[in-house]
Amino acid sequence: MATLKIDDPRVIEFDVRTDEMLINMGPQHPSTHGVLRLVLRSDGEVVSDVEPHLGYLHRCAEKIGENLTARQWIPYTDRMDYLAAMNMNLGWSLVIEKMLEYDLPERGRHLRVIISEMGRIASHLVAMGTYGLDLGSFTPFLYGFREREKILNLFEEACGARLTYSYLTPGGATADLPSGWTDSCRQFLAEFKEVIPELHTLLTTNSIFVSRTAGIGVMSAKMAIDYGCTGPVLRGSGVYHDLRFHGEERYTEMYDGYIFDVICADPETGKYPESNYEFHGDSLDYPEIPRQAILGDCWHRFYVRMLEVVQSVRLVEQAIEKYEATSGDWGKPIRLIQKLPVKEAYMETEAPRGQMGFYVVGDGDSIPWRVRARSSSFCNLSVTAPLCQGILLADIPAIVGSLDVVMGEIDR
Amino acid sequence: MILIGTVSVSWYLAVGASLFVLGAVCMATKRNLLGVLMGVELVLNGANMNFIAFGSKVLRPEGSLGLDGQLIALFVIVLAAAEAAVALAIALNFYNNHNTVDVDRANELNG
Amino acid sequence: MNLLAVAWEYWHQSFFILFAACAIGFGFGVLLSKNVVRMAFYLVLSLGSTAGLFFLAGAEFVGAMQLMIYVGGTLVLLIFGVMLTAQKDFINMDTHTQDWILATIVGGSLLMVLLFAAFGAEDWSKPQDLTDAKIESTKEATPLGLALTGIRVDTLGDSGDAVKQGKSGYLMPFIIVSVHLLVVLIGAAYMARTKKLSRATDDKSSRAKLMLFKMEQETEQLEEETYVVTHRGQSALNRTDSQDE
Amino acid sequence: MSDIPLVAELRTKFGEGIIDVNLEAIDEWVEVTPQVLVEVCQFLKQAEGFRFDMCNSITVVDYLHTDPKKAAKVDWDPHLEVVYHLSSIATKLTLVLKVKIPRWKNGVEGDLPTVPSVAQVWATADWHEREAYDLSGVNFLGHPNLKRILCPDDWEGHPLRKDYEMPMEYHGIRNR
Amino acid sequence: MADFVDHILGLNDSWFGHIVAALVAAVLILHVVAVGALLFIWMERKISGRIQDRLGPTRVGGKYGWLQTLADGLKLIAKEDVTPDLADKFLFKIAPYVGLAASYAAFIALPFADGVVGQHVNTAVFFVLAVLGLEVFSVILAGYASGSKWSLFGAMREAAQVVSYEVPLGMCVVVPVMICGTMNLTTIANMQSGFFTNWLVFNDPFTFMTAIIYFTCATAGVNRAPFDLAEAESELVAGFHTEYSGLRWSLFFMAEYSSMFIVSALASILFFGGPHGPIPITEIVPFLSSGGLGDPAKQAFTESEGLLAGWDLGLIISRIIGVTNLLLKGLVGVTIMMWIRWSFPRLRIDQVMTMCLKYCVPLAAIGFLGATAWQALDLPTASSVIGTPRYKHHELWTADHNKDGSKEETISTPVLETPHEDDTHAEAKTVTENTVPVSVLRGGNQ
Repeated sequence: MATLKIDDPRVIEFDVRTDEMLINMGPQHPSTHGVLRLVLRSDGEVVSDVEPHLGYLHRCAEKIGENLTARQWIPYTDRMDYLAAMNMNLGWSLVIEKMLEYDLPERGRHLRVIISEMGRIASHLVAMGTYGLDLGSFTPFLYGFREREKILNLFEEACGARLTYSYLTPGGATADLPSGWTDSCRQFLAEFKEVIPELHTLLTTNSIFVSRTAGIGVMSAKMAIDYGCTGPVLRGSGVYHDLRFHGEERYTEMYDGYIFDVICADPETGKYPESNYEFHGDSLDYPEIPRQAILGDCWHRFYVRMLEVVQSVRLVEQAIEKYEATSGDWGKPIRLIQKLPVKEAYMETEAPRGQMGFYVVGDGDSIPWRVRARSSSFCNLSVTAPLCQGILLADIPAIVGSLDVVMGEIDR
Repeated sequence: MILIGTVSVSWYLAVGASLFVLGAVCMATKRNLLGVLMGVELVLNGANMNFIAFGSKVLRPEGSLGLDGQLIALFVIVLAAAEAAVALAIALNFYNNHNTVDVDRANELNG
Repeated sequence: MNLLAVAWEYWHQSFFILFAACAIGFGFGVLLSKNVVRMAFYLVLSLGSTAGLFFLAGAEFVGAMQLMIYVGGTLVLLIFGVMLTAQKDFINMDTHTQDWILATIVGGSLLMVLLFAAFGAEDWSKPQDLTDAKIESTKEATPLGLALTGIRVDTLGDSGDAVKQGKSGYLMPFIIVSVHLLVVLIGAAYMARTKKLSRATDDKSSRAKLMLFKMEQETEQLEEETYVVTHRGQSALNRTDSQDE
Repeated sequence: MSDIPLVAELRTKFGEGIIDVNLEAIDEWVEVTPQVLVEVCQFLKQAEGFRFDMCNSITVVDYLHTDPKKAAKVDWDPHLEVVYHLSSIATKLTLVLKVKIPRWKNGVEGDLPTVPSVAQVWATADWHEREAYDLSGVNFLGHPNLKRILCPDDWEGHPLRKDYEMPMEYHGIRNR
Repeated sequence: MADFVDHILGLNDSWFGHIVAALVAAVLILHVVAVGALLFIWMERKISGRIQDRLGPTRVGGKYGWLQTLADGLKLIAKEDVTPDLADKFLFKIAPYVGLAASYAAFIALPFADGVVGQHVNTAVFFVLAVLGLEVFSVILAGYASGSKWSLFGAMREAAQVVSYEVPLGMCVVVPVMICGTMNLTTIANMQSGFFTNWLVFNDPFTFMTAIIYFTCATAGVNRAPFDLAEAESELVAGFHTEYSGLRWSLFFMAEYSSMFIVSALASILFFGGPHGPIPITEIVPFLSSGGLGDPAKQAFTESEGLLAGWDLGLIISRIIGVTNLLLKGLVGVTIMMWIRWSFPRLRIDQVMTMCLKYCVPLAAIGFLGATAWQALDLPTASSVIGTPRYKHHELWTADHNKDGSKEETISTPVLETPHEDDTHAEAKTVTENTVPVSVLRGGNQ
């Protein structure tokens, strides 16, 4: 950074002299998601730099992974991103199946698409609710959770749990979907389609929400990739990268035959792909982008999440038809003490918050030699320091909220 | 409750005078720059009291200043606001450059 | 019972004593308290009670004006100044004893002279008949407003020539004061800002960083690579012959 | 072996820096010597046809059998492996880089082995390397501020090491 | 009222009568504040519940949970009043009382119906605004006295916001004062009696705009809804009243709710006809219309004959209808504020400031200029087009007034004539040539 001489003409005059102070935001601050501690250097209004402190929720799940067999470690993956536990289980199951070259029956594949996309909807609803809470409006939080409760009821019917499911295991799922589940799921989707425009009016097109988020925390595509951001945070900056489309063979074959589009603005035109999907009668026309929103700011990240929910609804509808068309074995879980070959495998899946990677090194025994979980929020959070330079104190919750971080996943 | 007879102009003058003196003493003794400013405010209010006393028809129905008293009081209030703004600007400027508000230490004339 | 009844007829007098006691009492509070924030608060109460005295003297408009402009505006400004400067050792600054003795002597004598003058003049202390009806009738808001705009409605009938036409209003001073206020406030705002960099933190202070951060952003041209891709990702190593399938 | 375009380019550019290429593994990987690691990474990031601009994760695998019986059966001697998973947004390709380093610096217990840091190449490596240093005890040379990220700053030992002993108590709190 | 008490106790004009009269008025107003706060807290929970698609309190005291506020109150009273050791004890304790006193004092000059007002203050509007301005001191003192830098931030921010929003608030209030020619709230309310087109809000497009701006600035001045920076939980952990707990904290809330009510009551008096409903029941129903508006004889409380002088039932009922009318309008205003609070996120401090300086002040200025032009050019207003006859006062300052020195202005007979047809100053012509034909609309003899 160029050093600043006193008589440098570019020196901007300051108003009344204020002393810099170190302010602790967290770890139990209401607006930081979970136990994140931000040490701010600020003079009261303008924050000069932010340093996140992690590790308050660190349980060293990777060390425990070295003493448990593959299926025994599933409950630990639930507790990483506890708002989208289904997608975590999916990631771990796929890595083990990749290692064992285990192929999943057709019905199991469609079951996994239904469950992971429903998990994505539930997680994005929480993201929207907490972001509204950060900016001071309490109502979206309750609207989001009202819908999420319905999804949790469906999950409870399927696997008995409401938060940490351990439902998708290596080899398929612990149990098949109960009869009648798909009908209640269709009914939920029908109701949910009415609510989505309501959620948009609540926050997305709300003029105060736009003035609080548009143009704040702008992150260029190059910076997003450099800091390893993935998922809605990356696509919010206009990078066309979605693992469901561009992921590994074994993961993308799960989505074979499904029609859905990747929500990402085209960097030149800044336009999002048209929603040609017919949606409860009239096609849901996405709310248009406000004037002051710049590609890569908080508003776009939030907007990408809201549109992804529509795509997930579309996916689940198709998956239900495909699931009901198939019958028979839905993919029973592998044996508890399944021996792992002396190999290693790394697999990333598109979790709601970004790319969740699992790396397994086997040594012939049923207990893996080394287990590693690459968390998406870990990299997304690393962007706060450069983004939060020289902003106002009130913008910090806006930026951290738009990154939608979950501490369980970061601290593992 | 002593009987001071009806409230007359001289009582208002007495209150005005005491406020005036309080303000003057406060200006003299306070070491904090802002304390001096507060003294000035008290002095101005003392003066206002006299204007209102002479100008009020209640206290002196005949021969009173009439509306002039109150008008001048209005002008005093407005100008006091302006004066306070300038005085505070000087005080903050002084605080920022010399890092102190102590009146005794303000002896150099520069900066 | 009768004596008290008589005394109470002059409620005007009792309220006067109440407000006067508040004004002078809190005035002393300002004088004696060491903590500058307490001084500010006592000043607010003292000026509030003087506003009460103005109401009692029938000057309603000036009383409300005092409450709003003086207490609500000037003293808020003063308290802002107090808040910004009252750090650590500047809050309690007690004065030296010899200043006190000197000040009380001079002040006391000045007070005696003034009180003597106040009560000396016979014309000023003539008791008036202060029944309720009298208070009600003095409504001057409108004449006051008109006087400011130049038409002296209340002195219409007086004999003096200029006064007769009611033209001796206060239009000129009214305009001068408004322009004066404008100039003063702009000057004060200009003077209040600090010219130099905040010394405490040199170039690491937040505003300096903000400035540099913005400069860097413009200079560093972000080369936008377009990331439009067709085929699926797979390991780079197992592609044998041509680059793209 | 050398007919794969990427490996051919790497060989021509870095010669014996590239130790071996394993194609039979599920995820093919390239092993590289620590000295030449940073140049390889820079090359991979700018290489025209590949452009690995995202470093997905940096993992440290500790190869050490604590009980002698198993140690005898295994053909490798105790060492650490730093595994870099790279991927490219532009060309949607993935690659695994490996660097083998001794468990302790020139055999002295307690001295952390060193690997040059790639934080200058990818900004995300900054936090990944701090976590690797914190949990597995690898000293990354040239890292901007290498200090613990997950464990408390005054924690001794590196939990993910195979021979790690949990301290009896930490600040008066009994651990075991 | 005082004489009514004397009448019962057989004393003549005793001091006891005066005190009882004052007490009755004070307690009545206290009820409006206390019961109002109770009601508003319950309303806030119910309305926020409805907005968020849930029920709100339903268990405490019956189906609608209307005892919920009592439960809150008991809880708050039971809580221990903690004073942080860093705090400046005296200021810390006195801050909430300053806030409550300020917002309570404003009720003195607020007329609930034609004659039902605490104290006839000729400059009532100015007085209410001045007293509301004092509330900022309680915030500053609370912030400073709590000792912690968090609450100091909150206090400084809010003080800056409240002080800067007083400017547009003052400018918006000047418009109705200018149209009615007087600052006396009772007269302004009486001017809007009759059909609702007489309301000032429909007077001309500029006053309509000013009414909206007034309401926004009032919400900001009272620190509610999108402007409530002080308790921005997400950043500064409940702003200036972080350190307060128990009864003191509830006093802050009481002050906030009572100033919310005053501001919306003021809005309804200035723009929405105050005690006069959309359909003038008191004028239509012959039985009730015995009490002419603004007639000095028919004033309540402070006047000599007193409210229940001749047991004029019609007068009493029309006053009661007026009071309920105003309370309902105040309630509607408060509901709108709560409605806004639960559906909008919060603004940043600099956005609040820019909104004040860049939007509210210029718009208020335009409103003011427009309304003046509309009056000066005498363009058709809603009441002149389809208005029903309304109370019209007329202030005349002529030379002969001052000759007898008794300053008895001619009381313009409060006859209801349609405006603008007597603009020829009929009376003025007969007066001597040194009359200053200043036709200034002035209230009756209050």
